[in-house]
Amino acid sequence: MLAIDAAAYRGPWRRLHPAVKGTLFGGLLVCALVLPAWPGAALSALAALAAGFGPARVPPRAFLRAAWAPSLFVLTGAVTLLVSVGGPDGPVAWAPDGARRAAEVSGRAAAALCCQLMFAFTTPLADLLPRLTRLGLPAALVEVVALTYRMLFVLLDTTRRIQAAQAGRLGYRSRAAWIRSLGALGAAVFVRSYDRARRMRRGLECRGYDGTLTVLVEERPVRPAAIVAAVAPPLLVAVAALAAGISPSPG
Amino acid sequence: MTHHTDPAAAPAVLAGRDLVFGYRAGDPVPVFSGVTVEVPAGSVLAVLGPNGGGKTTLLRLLAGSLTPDAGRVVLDGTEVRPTRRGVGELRRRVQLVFQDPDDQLFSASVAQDVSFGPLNQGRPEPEVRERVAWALAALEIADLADRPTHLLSYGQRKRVVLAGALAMRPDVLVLDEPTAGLDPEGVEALLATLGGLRAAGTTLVISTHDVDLAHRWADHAVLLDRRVLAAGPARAVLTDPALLSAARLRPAWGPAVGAALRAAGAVPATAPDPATPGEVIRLTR
Amino acid sequence: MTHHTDPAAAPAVLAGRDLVFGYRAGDPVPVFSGVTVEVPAGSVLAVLGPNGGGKTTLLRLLAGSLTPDAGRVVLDGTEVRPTRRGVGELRRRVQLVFQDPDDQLFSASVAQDVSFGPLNQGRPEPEVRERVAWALAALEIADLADRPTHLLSYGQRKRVVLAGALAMRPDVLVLDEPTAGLDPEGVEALLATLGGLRAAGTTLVISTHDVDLAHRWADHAVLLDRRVLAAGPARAVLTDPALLSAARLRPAWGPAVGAALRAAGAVPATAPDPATPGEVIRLTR
Amino acid sequence: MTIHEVLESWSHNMHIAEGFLPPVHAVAWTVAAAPFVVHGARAVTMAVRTDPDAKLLLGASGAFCFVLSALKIPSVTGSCSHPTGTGLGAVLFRPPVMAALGTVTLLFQALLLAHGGLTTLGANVFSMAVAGPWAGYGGYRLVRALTARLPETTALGLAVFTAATLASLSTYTVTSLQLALAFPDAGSGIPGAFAKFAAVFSLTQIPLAVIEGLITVVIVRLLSTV
Repeated sequence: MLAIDAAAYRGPWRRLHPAVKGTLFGGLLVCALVLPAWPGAALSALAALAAGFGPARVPPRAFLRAAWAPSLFVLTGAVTLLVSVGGPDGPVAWAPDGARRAAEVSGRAAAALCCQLMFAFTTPLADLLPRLTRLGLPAALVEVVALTYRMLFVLLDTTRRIQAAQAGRLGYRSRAAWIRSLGALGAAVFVRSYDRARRMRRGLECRGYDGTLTVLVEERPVRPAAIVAAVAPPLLVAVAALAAGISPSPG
Repeated sequence: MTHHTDPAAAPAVLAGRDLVFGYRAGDPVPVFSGVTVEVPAGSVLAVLGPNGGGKTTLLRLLAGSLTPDAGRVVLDGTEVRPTRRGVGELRRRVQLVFQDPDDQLFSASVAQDVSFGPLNQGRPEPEVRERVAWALAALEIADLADRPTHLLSYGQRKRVVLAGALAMRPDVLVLDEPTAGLDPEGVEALLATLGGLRAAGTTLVISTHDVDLAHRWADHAVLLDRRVLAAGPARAVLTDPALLSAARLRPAWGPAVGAALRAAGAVPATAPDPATPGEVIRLTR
Repeated sequence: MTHHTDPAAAPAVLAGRDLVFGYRAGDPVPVFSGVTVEVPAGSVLAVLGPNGGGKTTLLRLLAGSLTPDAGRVVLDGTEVRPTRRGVGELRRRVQLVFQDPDDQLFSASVAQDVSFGPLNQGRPEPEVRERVAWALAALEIADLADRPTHLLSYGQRKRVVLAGALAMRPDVLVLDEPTAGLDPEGVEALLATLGGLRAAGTTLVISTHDVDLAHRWADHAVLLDRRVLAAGPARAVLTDPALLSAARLRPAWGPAVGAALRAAGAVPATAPDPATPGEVIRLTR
Repeated sequence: MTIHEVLESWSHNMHIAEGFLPPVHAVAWTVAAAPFVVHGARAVTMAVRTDPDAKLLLGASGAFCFVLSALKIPSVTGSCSHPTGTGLGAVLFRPPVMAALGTVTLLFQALLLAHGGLTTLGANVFSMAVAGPWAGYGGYRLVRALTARLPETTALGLAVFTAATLASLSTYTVTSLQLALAFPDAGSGIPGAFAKFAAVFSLTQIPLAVIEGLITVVIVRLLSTV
């Protein structure tokens, strides 16, 4: 239903412990953010893409579609860095050093985006949420988050069907109709979400619900070898980028 | 694919040709492919098949609620163009009624909900009011007009949704599992109402996995399981056990019992198939 | 009220006596009143009636999901007290499966969801793990164990909910319209699974308005339309057209066809009623 | 692609993307948002402790917030954008709870839709789950106080419209400010950069905020009749 979510469940890395994927892509993300943008960010992006499209077999088309919106944000944001306003050179002028700054910012962000997306594309939220308690979050809060995740799909389904029904009766033909339809949709989905909560309480009571939603989480041990393998790429990227920074650049 | 030719069929008011859908979300296999159906004007077409076979998808494609990945939808002989205008015209003339009435009821009161479509069509207020009254009367729920939708029974909500579609004055009414969730009395009442619409000239497309219902009620039938397994006159398509089994459906009681009773001489050789168990019981009295 | 006595019936594992419910929200008329049912141990009881007749209400009362306004629920001969403890014990031993699986699935993972019930019963972890595996195997969905709930089909979600109920090892399994929304293949697969549970000694209560299903599958039947119209052995209750018509239900094909065929001499006078149209078709070959 | 379409696409997704903020800023905004989120999380935990049913209601509310922010609203040029939903959320659930629900929504948007990032989560939470709801709620209370004599329907409509529009606008203003602080203009510093970012936003965001306000009024009207 949501492309990233569906791919995360289907991918071959589904079985890897989230900590391993977190170490790999999180490490690369940190590299992209703190190392000199060239070649640090470029190497991080390369490593993330190689891991994602290689062994993790992330579907490239879904990846591109997901990357489209944030890339536009990054590009447009970077474009504003090219110009300077209200400075000594007139109301609007090319910013000194603007091109380099824009390239650096967008390069860094693009690399970070690759790392984030590859993590999202390989790690189902259902594997991640139960582990939030490890971060010190109260169990009750984690349960609310997990319920949100489950109900989101039920509600999303309802929303799409209501919207299709409205469109069938020409509810999105004019702007006025669109606003009216969205208002009706928002209200209907709100009522439905409360109805869902009520019905779920009824359904869970029969299964012994007493206020806590305890479930048995299958603990997969983290293999030390896997962690080492996951630490290696970020380390290599860091070493390579720092070495390139120390060695005198040609020319 | 089995195609029974049907010389008596009226020209198709609506057709889907070589429809393909579902190459989405990284799925390598489409929901269905190469689906062609014709909806003869003024008749009832039943679409049958197992769950997941694509019945709802086909209905939504025909009503302009989904856009095919490939193939064409043809309305009155003219291909529907995938523009705002083309799809708008298709949606106006072909009204889809979903299985779950709650997906289509989003206004506070019954009359308000039924007026949603005509208002969006930009009809003047007196005409909208007149259409709402007419649609509520056609479904025999004029007394519910001012009721809040969430206090209605399931059967009543199904009727309100149908009235909402009817108020658009469509040429074709497409109903996804119209009898699902109704009790026998509700089914009979709905069929009586639909019979009235059919007599008034509305073309109907219904999806179902109730072969008895389709056999008793449809003129034409399509068996669908990710592709068209058979299409043609309902009587021919729905009495072929091999075809039905290929579509993972159960044969209908009516024709099976009719054949057995005729063979046993319990009824004359020209007697029609019984439509309900009641008719069989009357025989043995 | 018609009561067919049933001398062969096992003692009731669960019973509702003079149940009244629905004197709420200013409604002067209750949903139903004076309802008495007995659920014989180790058998299948079908509750039939029109929509709005109170089938779901009765099932919820029997499973401790609602508290009656008057009357008693009796478990193994002992009245269930309306205390936390009494109701808790009832809910543990009588598991209710709702019609809509989304009412009972709260976890994103199938195995985690199924583990919820046994954990609430305070079972130690190894036992919970073993029960989850057993319940998933019993419903033939072991391969779905670590699939996300939201990517399952409707039929699969129904099975997961059933597994969740089964993992609590109830004595009685109460199923609200278990076949609703399933296609013929799905219905047969579910009935095969339920047949296995029944053979293993689980008592089943199902609600339906499919008289054919109940006739073919249940040992006992209750006709309910705001009160009990009839109760007794399924074969007796469900072959009486007058009773069925009073409950606003349609007669079943099976017994009607069986009687007609026997009368016509098409089958021996001692032949059983056909359960499916397929059996009738085989006769005329 | 025309300039306008680029601006539109930008406004589709006003969440600050992963890696766009310098690490120091990302950390600073996380620290700034933290007290509000902790306060909200505590409110949620308390509600759940006193009433077990609250857990399911809050889960449903969180799902509602996510779904709401995934809707598409029409914009001026015929393309579309997403509502922030923060004004409606603030009125329905109050700002503290909205801080918690908004954080969950933003986390899910980052991981399920790639809208916004993980390191920029703090900044996005501050603009969308803290600043927006509080501004909207403040506007709502103020208009309610000022219109106490008007008929209830009118007063409620005005207050809700103000809440939704104000919440939407302030969310985007804070985002512009966050970007300006991170990327001061070479010539005119932070004010110049703010003007630059805000000008780019206000072109599309003012009409969108008004439309979100209108939709929210319809929603609340319908809800108050149920």
